[in-house]
Amino acid sequence: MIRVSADFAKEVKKRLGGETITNCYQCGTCTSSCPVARVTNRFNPRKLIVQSLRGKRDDVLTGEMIWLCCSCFNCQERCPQRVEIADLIYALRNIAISEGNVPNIYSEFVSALYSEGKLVKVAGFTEKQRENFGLPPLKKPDVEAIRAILAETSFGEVLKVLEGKE
Amino acid sequence: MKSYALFLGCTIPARQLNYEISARKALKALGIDLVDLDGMSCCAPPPIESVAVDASLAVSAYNICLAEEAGLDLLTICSGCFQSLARTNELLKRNSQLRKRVNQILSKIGKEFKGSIEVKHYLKVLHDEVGVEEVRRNVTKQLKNIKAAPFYGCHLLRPSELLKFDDPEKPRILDDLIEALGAKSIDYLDKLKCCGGLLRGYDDDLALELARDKVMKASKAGADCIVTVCPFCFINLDLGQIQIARKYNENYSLPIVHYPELLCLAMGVEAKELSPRSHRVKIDKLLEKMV
Amino acid sequence: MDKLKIAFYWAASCGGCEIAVLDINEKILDVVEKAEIVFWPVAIDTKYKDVEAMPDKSIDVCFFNGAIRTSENEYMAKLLRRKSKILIAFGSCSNDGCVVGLANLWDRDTIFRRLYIETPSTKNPEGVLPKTKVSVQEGELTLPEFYDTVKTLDQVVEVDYYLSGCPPPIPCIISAFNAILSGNLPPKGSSFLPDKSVCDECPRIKKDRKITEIRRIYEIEDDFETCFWDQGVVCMGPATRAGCEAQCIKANIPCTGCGGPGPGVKDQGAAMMSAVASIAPNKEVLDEIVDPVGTFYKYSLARSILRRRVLKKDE
Amino acid sequence: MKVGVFISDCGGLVSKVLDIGDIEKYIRGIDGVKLVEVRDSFSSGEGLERIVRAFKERRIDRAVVTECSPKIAEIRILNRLKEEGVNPYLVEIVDLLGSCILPHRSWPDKAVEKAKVTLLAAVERAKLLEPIESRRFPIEKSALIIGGGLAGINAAIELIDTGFEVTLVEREPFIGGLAARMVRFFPTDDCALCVQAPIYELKGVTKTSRKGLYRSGVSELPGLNIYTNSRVVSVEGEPGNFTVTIEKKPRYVDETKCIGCGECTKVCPVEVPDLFNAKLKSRKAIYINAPNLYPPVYAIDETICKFKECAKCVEVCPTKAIDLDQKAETIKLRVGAIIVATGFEEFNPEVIKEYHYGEYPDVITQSELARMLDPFGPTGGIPIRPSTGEKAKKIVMIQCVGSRDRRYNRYCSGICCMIALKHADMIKKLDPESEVQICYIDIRTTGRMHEDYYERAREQGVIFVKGRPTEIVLNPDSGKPVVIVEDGLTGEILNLEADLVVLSTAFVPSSGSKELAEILGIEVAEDGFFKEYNSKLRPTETKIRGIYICGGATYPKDAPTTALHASSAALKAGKFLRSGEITKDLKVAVVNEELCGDCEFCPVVCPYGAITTVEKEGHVVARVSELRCEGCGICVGTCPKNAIELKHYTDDQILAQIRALATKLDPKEPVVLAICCAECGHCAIESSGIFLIEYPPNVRVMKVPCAGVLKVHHFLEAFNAGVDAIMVVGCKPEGCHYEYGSIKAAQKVAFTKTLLKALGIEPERIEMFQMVHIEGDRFAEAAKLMVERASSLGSIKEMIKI
Repeated sequence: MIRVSADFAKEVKKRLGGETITNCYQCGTCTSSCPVARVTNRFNPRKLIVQSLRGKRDDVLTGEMIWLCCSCFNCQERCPQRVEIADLIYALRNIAISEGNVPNIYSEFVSALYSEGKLVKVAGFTEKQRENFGLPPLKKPDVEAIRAILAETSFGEVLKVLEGKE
Repeated sequence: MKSYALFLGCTIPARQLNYEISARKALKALGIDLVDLDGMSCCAPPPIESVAVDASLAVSAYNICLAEEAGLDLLTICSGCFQSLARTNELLKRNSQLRKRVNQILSKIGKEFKGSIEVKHYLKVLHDEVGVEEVRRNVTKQLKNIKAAPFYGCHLLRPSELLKFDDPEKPRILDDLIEALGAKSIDYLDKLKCCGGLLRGYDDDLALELARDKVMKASKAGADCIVTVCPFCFINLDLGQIQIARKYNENYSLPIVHYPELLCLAMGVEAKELSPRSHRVKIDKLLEKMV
Repeated sequence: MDKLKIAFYWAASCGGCEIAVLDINEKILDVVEKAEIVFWPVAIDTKYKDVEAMPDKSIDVCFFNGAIRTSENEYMAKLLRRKSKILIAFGSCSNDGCVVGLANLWDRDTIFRRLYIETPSTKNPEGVLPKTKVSVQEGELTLPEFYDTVKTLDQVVEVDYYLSGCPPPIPCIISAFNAILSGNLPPKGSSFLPDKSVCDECPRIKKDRKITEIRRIYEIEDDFETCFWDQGVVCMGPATRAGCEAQCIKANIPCTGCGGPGPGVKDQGAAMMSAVASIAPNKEVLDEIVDPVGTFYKYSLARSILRRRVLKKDE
Repeated sequence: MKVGVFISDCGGLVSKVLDIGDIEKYIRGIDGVKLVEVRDSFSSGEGLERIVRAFKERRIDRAVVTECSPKIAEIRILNRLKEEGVNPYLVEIVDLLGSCILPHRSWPDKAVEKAKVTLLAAVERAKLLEPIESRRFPIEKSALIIGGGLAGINAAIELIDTGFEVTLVEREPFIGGLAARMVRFFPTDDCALCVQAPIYELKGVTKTSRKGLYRSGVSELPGLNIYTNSRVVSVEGEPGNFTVTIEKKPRYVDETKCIGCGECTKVCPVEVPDLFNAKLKSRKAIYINAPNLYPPVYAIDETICKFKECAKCVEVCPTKAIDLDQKAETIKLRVGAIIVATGFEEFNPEVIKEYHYGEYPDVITQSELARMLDPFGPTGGIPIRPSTGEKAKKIVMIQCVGSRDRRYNRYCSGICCMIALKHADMIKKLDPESEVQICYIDIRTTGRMHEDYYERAREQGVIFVKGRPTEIVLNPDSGKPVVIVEDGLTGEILNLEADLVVLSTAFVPSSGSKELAEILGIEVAEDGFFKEYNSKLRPTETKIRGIYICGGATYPKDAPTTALHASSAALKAGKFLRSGEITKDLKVAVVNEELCGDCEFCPVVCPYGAITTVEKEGHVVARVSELRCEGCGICVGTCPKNAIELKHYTDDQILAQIRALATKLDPKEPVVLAICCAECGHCAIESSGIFLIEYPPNVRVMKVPCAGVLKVHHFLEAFNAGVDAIMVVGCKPEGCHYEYGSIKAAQKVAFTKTLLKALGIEPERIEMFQMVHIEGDRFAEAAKLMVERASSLGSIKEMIKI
């Protein structure tokens, strides 16, 4: 028997970015706005929301759907009920990651930001090239400050989750 | 002329020297002074928001604090950085509860978001502050033969309520700036649709499929190049074409150029000064057409 | 005819009211011509014992400023009451308690602790606090008792006339002197301030009376002519007795209420609270008022209806 | 002052529980009580006559009467006294059964005490009661109707039938409104113009005959005066006596001379797109929207006419009806009642840029499609592609364009589903081969025979796609619009290419509604439509007596509902006018001009616009309209100068009652004062008694008209008098009978809490409760809570005896 419940929607609604989930009345504007949904039926924002609203927590958090949003905000722009869909998907990803469901590329982002204070490392070769083209030397981020900030946020817990995985 | 704190971000200085060089040159020539501040970090874009929204807001706000301390408005080149920073800036200005929450985090390192500066994308500065006419006046080499397909990307325009860059459904800024160079800005189907760049790394095939759609539609409309303003659009459409050729056996060879590159060329800068090797799709055909 | 005998006294107050007496300028000459000042500690050398020696009701008029904070204040209030035919509560402190009265939000112990121990500039490692009696080699030193509660003058003795303000407005002082010198006095219990509210004297214009937010004075760009309330700034004018000719407002500062409750109003703070709670569209707007009690009862807490919670050890 | 107290035993019900003798003894001891009587009943027969005689013969000045079922008893007693010339406001009625017996059966001893104190309070209040006079205000027996659409015309006909003169003002040169453009009306597919026509009997014309607006003879209705091209610019005066100023713009054609021959248009050289016909054809500067509209005479569009430079029409007019020198006129008239029937209009979908309305010619709205479907319209009843003029074979409709959309209008416009279905049906009937696809979110067909349209559409092969399209693009190859939509039922994204895309747009308030509301002193709701006095039971009344609203002015409506609504408004207006005068007890707010001056807070808070300000001896003082004042006292609860009082609930009366109720007969028992509004608050308290729900007798109840009348100092005085805890019981904020009195009261309670806290007194001693009238159980719970609190916090007397 399939159990339907509003618990998950309530949980999402409490999170940063997830506040507007219950505005949704399933008109599908998001899906027809979505460039990804136009090329594949693996992603459908309307379905993602209805699954969340029905309480299919596991399906949502362990499925691939939440990772297929390309963050173009077209759905959010056009939603007649002002559901902040892209933000909502970030909120869902936040929950998934905090529970250990972390795609590889995201673990890379996490460690890059934590270790470098930036997402992309500048290669020595590039530094040389920059000099050749007369670009100023790159200023370095304050990694300690970034780490101090991250420790105060839920990012800190994600780091623990990732350590546990290793 | 006005000074801005330059926010370079992560990708451009590491991977797209063509963008950084041309942007610095063009903006300087048009009288905009760029200041490189110490300590600027990552803008905390969607990949970080996906991990922890609160962390993204806080890191993004941290960068804004640095500019606030310097008393300068922030200018971004990358659209991703623009979206992260401008959105955070606007959200925190509007929502006092959120601001409180973020400032609580920032207080640990002695910073406070005050809401005293603006975050701007250089296109807007060129359009509104320098002015289209001034850009036109600086053009020494009219790009008359070029049919350029402007590509705004997503993070310049949306969410429009917070970014307030241009009309999200009918933007004109990039079109106007292209036409200021004497080139023709062409319309093409799904002009405002996403290139799929952010799917790279999670699902490259899907990212490629979206890029292919984009390149195909621009080509079909007769474009000589696609003009981008975002490093991710650039990678997905430029490098993407090499991969498309491999995967679909389709060869578009459609040059992808960042707007400042076009601008520099129109102002008479030599192509070789602009790191032409940063392009995977050769731009020679485009350069030839300019003469 | 004998000259009128006049006394001035200064209880718990800042002393500004004493200065205000001199602000009547050349009018003072008329006063001196017709009156003799028999007691005025700030200006002439008379001692308490001189007053004690005077026959009862020998002073014609006593201007009493300051609230009743200590046993000394209370003693002098009672003494002067006995010696005076007419006792006038002079200034906001004696009328309504004024800023001194705001101390009723705390008790003596808290005040002493804060004042003599906790303030950053204080160095008092032994924690010495004022006492009413201290024995030293030379003998016993005494201080008046500091009460827990500040009272208005009329909460201690009967008052004949009221002349409020912080300090009292000059024209009202002049009209009080005129009335006294001419013997043409109003009924007992009257105020020498007019029976109007500050709004009646305020030159500002009402424009859009829909209040949507409450702002502090530094948060607005004042246009110098629109009513402060229309600009979302709290102004006590409506509930405050006039006479000041809206001096503060003319200097572009909202009224803070020193005239005390307007005619027909018993509790100034409560009256203004009712008004503000009614014109505010919602609770959020009300919450923007940082310190409602300090805002609405700046001058009148000591004479408010409930005054304060009584303290077991008090009197 | 001599007070008589009349205690009814209610047929033995009271004495069964309470010791009446003990109560009587106590009452006799109250200062001012000169007479106490106890009987079975005082609401009829001998009992009632005894009260009359007490006033007449024993010369009492005031009376306190206890009765059960107070409402009915009150009416009987007061009516009888009125007959005898005793002012009913001198009598205070107490319901001992409901207030002291039913809810306190378990505590008879304590109930006796509560009864004593309740009567003491009634006596103390009675001593201060003043007679209140009743006044008559005459009513002008005529009405103004603003708006000449379906609602306005229907209301006018009804009012005229009732026997009143009606002036109808229409801002367009022709009446008929939006409905005139809609071709046919569901649910019977009648011709829109006929439906609007009056139905009345004349020789040869039966009662059901309808022949279009003009030929039906609307102009011949006796007592109807129609001003077209006109606007109401100001309304002054009081209910029953409004002075209306109307500005009539020049038509430049004499309505009495023009015979509608149309010779003028033939020579007129100025041509513009015809907006009435969705720009599908053009019209001249001198024009008529449709020949069967009223008035059937031409009008000149002054924004484009070349006037004297041309004047060709003047020459050709056979009746010399054209007068290019016509000037605007100002008309002043006096009416007793006003009906607002300004209707609604189509939302302009241009702002939804992704639909490209106004940019792609083949994207139109439903009202534009309606013009195409009119057999006498610009395309002869055929839907076409405006870009090419060819017949549209494939039509896609999009529902909810601008409605149910938080960016534009949150509400459902209600009728757009039916309009789309009606048009789909017409298209299918015209040509079964044409394709119609409707993109919808939910189809809403509430109303008799409405679902039939949905069924019929499915039978006819109309395709329903459940989804809201994201955008319309232009196919570069075919040049046709393509609607991109997710089919929510299959999950596929469809590209629907069409000849014609029709937007079912939202309907929004007529432009100028806000300005008109301001002129009339009535309100518009958040959605911009006119606000009803009570959307459930008084849907055509406004806060101001004598001003009514109907039709689409309050919300988009279909024809049947509009007709119903118009009749209701006409009935209400007719009833009001027929009475000829308003008789009103002046239980209103009264300004003390000595104290009042220059703060102007009360006009802002009055929900009825009853307070204006006037200049008096250099000061601005408040003035209350006795007619408009509803007696809530919110102004009183606001006035920082105590300069405005509510008659029958003056500050002295309220305070006397509070102080009496604070009396502690048993010093050990806490006293809780419940001050309730006379609406839901009091009903909730009463209903706890009626439903036999008990609450502690420590709770003493007093009633004020609206909690908004209360002031912070009332609460402080209550504490000062020894009340240990206060509960203010008002209506739910959204259901307050005086708009927002309950909210204001809650805000005052909140401030009082802040003050108490600062003074070192527990803020929990005062609480605001907001409930609906049936929540007796909630009241009982609240009462228990407050009594428990008062007990545990201890006596307040100990805390404030400075």
